[in-house]
Amino acid sequence: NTGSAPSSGSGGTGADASGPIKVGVIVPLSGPAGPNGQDVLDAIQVQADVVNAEGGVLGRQLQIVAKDDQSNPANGVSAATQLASEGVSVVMGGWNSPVTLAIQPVLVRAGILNITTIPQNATILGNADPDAVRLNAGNAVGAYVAGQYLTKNLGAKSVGYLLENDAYGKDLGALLTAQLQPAGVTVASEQTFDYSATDFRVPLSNIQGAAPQAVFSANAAESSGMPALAQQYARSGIGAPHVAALGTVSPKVIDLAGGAAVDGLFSADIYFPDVAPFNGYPENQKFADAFRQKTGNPPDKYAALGAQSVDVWAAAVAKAGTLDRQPVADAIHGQTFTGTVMGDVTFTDKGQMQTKVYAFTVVGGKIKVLDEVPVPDEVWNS
Amino acid sequence: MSPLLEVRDVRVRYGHSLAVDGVSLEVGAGELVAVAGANGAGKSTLVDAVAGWSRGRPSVTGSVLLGGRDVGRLAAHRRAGLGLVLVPEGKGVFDGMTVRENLQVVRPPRAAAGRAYDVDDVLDVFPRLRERIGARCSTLSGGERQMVAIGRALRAAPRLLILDEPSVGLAPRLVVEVLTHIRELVDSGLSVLLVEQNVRAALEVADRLHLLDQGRIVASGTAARMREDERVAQAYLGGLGP
Amino acid sequence: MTALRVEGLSVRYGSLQALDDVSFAVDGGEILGVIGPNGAGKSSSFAAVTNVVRRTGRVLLHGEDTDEVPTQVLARRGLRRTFQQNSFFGGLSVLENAMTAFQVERGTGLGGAIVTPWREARARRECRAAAHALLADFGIAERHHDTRPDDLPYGLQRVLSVALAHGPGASVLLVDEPAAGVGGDDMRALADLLRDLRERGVAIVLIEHHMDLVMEIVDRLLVIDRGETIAYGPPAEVQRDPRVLEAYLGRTA
Amino acid sequence: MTADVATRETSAPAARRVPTPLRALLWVVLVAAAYLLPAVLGGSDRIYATVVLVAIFAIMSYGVDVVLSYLGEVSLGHTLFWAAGAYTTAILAVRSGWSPIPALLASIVVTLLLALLLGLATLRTREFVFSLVTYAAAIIGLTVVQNTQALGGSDGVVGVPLLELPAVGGTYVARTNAELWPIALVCLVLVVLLVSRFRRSRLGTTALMAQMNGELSTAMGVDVRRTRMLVFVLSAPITALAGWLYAYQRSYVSPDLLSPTFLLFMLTAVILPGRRLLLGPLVGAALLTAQQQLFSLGGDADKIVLGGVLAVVLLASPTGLVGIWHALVRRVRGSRR
Amino acid sequence: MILAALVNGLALGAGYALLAVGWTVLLGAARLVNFAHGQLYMLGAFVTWFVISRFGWPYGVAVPVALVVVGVLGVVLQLLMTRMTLEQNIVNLMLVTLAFGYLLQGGAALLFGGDPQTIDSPLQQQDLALGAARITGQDVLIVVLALAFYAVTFVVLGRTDLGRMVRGVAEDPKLAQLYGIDAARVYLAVFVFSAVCAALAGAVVGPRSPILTSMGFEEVIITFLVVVLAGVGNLVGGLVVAIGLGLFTAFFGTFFPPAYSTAAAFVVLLVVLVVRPQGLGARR
Ligand SMILES: Nc1ncnc2c1ncn2[C@@H]1O[C@H](COP(=O)(O)OP(=O)(O)OP(=O)(O)O)[C@@H](O)[C@H]1O
Ligand SMILES: Nc1ncnc2c1ncn2[C@@H]1O[C@H](COP(=O)(O)OP(=O)(O)OP(=O)(O)O)[C@@H](O)[C@H]1O
Ligand SMILES: [Mg+2]
Ligand SMILES: [Mg+2]
Repeated sequence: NTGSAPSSGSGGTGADASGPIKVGVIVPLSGPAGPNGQDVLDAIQVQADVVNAEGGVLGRQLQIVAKDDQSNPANGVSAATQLASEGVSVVMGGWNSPVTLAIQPVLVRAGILNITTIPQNATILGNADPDAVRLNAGNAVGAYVAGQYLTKNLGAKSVGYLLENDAYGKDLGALLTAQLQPAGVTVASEQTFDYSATDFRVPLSNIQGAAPQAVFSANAAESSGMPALAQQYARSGIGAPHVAALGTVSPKVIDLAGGAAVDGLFSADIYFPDVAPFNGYPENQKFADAFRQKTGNPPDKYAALGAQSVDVWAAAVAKAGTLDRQPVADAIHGQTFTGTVMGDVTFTDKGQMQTKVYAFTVVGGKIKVLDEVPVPDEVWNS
Repeated sequence: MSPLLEVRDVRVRYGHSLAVDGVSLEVGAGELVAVAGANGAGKSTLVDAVAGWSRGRPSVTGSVLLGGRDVGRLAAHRRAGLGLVLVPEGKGVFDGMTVRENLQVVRPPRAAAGRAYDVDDVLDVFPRLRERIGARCSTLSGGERQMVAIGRALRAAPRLLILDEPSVGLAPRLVVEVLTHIRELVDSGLSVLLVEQNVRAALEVADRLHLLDQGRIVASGTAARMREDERVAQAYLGGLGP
Repeated sequence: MTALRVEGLSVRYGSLQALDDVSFAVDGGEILGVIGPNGAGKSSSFAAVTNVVRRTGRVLLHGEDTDEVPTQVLARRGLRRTFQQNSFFGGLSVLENAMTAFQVERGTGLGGAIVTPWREARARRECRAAAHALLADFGIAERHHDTRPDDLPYGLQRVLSVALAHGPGASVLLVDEPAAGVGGDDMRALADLLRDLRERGVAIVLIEHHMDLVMEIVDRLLVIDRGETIAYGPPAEVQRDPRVLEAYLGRTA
Repeated sequence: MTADVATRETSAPAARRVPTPLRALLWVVLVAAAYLLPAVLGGSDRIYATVVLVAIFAIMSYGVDVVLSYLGEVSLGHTLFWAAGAYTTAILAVRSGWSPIPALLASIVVTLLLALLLGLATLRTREFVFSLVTYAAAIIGLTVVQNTQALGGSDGVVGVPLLELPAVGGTYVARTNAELWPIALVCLVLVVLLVSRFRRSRLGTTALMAQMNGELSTAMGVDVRRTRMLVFVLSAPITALAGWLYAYQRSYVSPDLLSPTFLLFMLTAVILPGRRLLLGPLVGAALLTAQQQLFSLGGDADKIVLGGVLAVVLLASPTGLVGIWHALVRRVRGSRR
Repeated sequence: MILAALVNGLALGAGYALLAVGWTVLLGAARLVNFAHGQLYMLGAFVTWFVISRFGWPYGVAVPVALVVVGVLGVVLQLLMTRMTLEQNIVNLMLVTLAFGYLLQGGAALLFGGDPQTIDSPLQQQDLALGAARITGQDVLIVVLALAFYAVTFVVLGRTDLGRMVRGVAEDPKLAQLYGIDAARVYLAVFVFSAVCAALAGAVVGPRSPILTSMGFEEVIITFLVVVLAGVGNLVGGLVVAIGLGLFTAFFGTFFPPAYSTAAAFVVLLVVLVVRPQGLGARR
């Protein structure tokens, strides 16, 4: 009795089998996260060109179709519907988790594979989308790394928390505490703030009051909140070392925070363009050069993940020999990929990409990579 | 010498209805000219047009000369600045302000303008206001508001004072007092254009009177002559009804 | 039983005693005039009787005590008033203004409007008719029906406010200076109007400064000065009262 | 009559002369046409998604319209009711497996309570104070939702099931937007009906009176506060209904429901076409949604477009698009003479 | 601890105050809710940044430039709105300013790009330690400016003819004309003043943290709070409430999760307005 049958079939069959393969990208291209989204998009485009130059996928060229989600779920959904109706074979990208969570059902209904490039929220895997693929390291890893560093390297006995007051921050806090308690480390003070906060004088003076031996911060607002936090922390006169959560300190953050002003800040990440071992991977060099050519800047972690999503998907399609959602997903889950932009990576059965994680600190306003922090499989799997 | 105010062939339209239909009149220096007429005759519309002011959206044609200068194109506040001061019909005060503030808010008089009253002079004219000087006008009685409105106009140092039915809402005794006082002002050199329903009272004080009907002047003349005029007589001077 | 009986009515605004122990009564088919200098407390007495300001003293409407009865309820019980400053529903045409007077009572509730649209339509037609009747009754011509009240000639505006106040039929009508700014024929018409309402048995309290009008139509006269009663009785007597002459009329009257 | 009142500054006199039976027929035709529209436009999922969203957003806006047009107050708090409807539905459906109809009833109850509270809070406030207090409520709502894990926190609630309604032969399941369309359309029609009846009811009239002149309407027997309260409370469930639909359509609710985006949408949808028009909010919602879904130029450009259009229209004619329309009509008529 | 909270509160509050002063006057005088206020604030900050980074002019010069630019913008906006303001069509005014906000934000995003920027003010680098508490020279500047602006505005509005005119126009623009007042010009003056205040707030508060073209929303919220709590058009109240709000945020954050302080402040607002719809400082 309804108007018409479901219009959107599976992504692969949706498009005509001869022309270019449409690759959908959903990232914020406006608003505060706009520039980040643009970076990711550029990286994806660059890598797609690389792939195309090498003959494309299944003998067909890749064609990137990008949509702006304006960092809000509603627009994300309409972007997804739009891409579905344009017959894309896969959707990659994403910046903040709610958007990804919102587009998952749409893409599942439309039968299109979704590769989550940046968001790392726990509920992305194994919920609305059984075939979800997530590249960025999640909170479990972040907490583990931070825990290791605080206890092993810094040997802190009491830690202060500065947490974003949302799923990301609270999650991270809880997981970290679960690590520290057994090691006999106490949480001296836990301060929470809004994602949009840029003035941290109040939580900082509270931390100062509690006088912990080290401070852990989780602030994902890299365009304003995190730089402000790093800077204000550095000037707050709190002696304790500041350990920022995995992936929250990009070169951009350091610049905004005033470069050398935040020397001594600790953090960890999964990619550095021209540091061993990454500068040893040919794919990475190829990508990094192309990216520099296009944008004039070295790629950062987000860019690398963007390229990585293309890399992984292309490889998976080649392996599966089809564009259809299920086989391609199966070709990723639990599989290992060699010679990607990020070197050799393995995916857990749930679809989480495992990579190497390196701790680093800021010296003279530049990132100085310290040693790798090995992360056991069960952490990646959790 | 040319009269202080000269109104030539003023027409005022509200949409399609013609409220004032080609009125011309003059007010000489030190003269009190009254305009009377039935409700809806167009008195307020006329004087509003002279002051370049209206709450509605009328379209005005014709010319208004103040001391020989054409002010017809000027905005209301400019005309006020030149001493052409109107006390409109009905609400003529700022409810939110105290009596004193209402008397103070007026623009400082221009050189061109006439004698300026200070606040105390006004209070001498309306003693009742002394007691209420600090009160918000929203709390004033109808008559008290009227007093404030007139008082404020005097403060503006008018050369020509236009009063649109100043006696409305005033107690009979006060009506007489106010009109008498206005007469005194006129005798001391002020020029006044007075719109008044209460023709009997008006004729007591006016030099000349124009009778307005349906936007046209139907009769004009000196107060003395108009008292005789039977149109005026039967329209206004007789008591009420049968 | 007296339509409206007021005993020892007092109102104060902060330090100002606007009304002090004023009593009066008015019956159906009667007009009580209220006069007094500006600021004497006349309008305040209306505000007090209709429970708009807090007051002391008793007010009996058809023998029932009206303490604590909110204004709008009093209005529905037939105690209605006009305002000294013209007051209308500016956005509505004259006719629509008149209609509201009836729709408050006879309009269809939301439920009714949904389940029985035809009833709603009928009620609306009735209100429309009633409004036409009301306006005709008060001599507001058809051609004015579609104009906005503010665009009416001032005289008609006063008449319209009385019409709105009377609406579906007030039993006690408080009229505040209806003749203010009204003259000549319109004044005469107004006088007839009030007389006519009196004939119909409405109890009218009339505040007015136009002595011609007052002396001509009122049955009794109450004079207030500075919140206190200074005279109460037949017009002729009151008019001769020296205090009234001094306080209100002035020598000229 | 109130309808005339309601549409006075806007509707052309011609609109009124249509006899009632004919008008009823007109409506039927209109609805039928609306139902077939997406199929005519090609019937792609994207088209259906768009029309469904138009319906949902229109319903959402009607809630604001009732308050804005009849109380003359700008409510900045209706996102609260919109979110309340969606969240109640989502949480009950996901966590407690409630079916749509009970979930809808629950949503309505919840919003009624919220509206009652907010109504009491704003009982004595007017104009911008009213706006700001309602806005305060929305902000509080946002913060609470964002920070309460029980409500899904900043992630919101994932995995809202498909909308299933009992139908003649078993149940009707809305798997796609195409299958959701009839339901959305029915809801929209019902809401429009409700609003049109409200306009002609006593409540509609008294609300208008209270808006235009409180003192006078009191003197004429209107209980101003009660009226304001009733209208405000009535408006809430309308917006909540939209929230209910949206929860199923998006199958995911998150704090973004309380973001200014939707707030601005509601207001613009009501104001842009012109206030006190029965179909105004629908037209507004259609215009805005079409622009965003079909002709989007990306976030920043969209902002400029939306802002520009709104500003130009309002500055050109205080009564919105309809004012411009009538001006044009008059122009044309004039030139014909 | 307490001292720190006091100092922090003062520093925050002064910022709010500076943000709100223009709005208070505008709302009191023109009964105009300017939803674009936040965007004017944003522009104040960005123009300052632009002048510094593009022409390399010092901060001290960049700020006045920003004020002028935004002031001119204010003139344009108000001229567009004049008729609407004279007719006191409050609902439409809200919507139009909202639209302006949109335009400004979108325009700024295209003009300055979406990247976060930092305004480097020399004062931002100076640290002063008061016992446990620390404040920057910038904070001091903000406090001083806030107090100065309130003092001046207060005197002008309360004591001068201009002030009375403004209030007269606020109440009845048409009538004001008969008092010899040019309502349109008064509106213009007031609007430009408030625009400049917003810009100034942006220019001096901006250096505290990275600035984005998308900012401004939070700022409007805070301004709402201050202005409404203070009672529409009440200046002294505005200052008191703004500082009070700063202290509230600081102290609340000291004892509860700072994340909830905005919400808490709004709860206070709700309660106050339920009890006193006219706000705290309103004349009875
Ligand atoms: N704003 C307006 N819009 C349309 N018509 C108007 C407006 N104001 C007045 N009129 C019409 O213009 C005519 C003259 O009105 P006006 O108020 O000038 O008469 P008036 O002599 O002042 O009456 P009154 O003595 O009652 O004040 C009336 O017919 C009235 O209907
Ligand atoms: N709401 C109020 N607050 C304070 N004072 C008030 C209020 N209303 C009236 N007053 C004062 O009370 C006194 C009586 O006012 P009221 O309006 O009753 O006078 P009135 O007899 O109607 O005078 P008029 O004939 O001029 O209308 C006046 O001095 C007035 O200033
Ligand atoms: Mg008149
Ligand atoms: Mg009175």
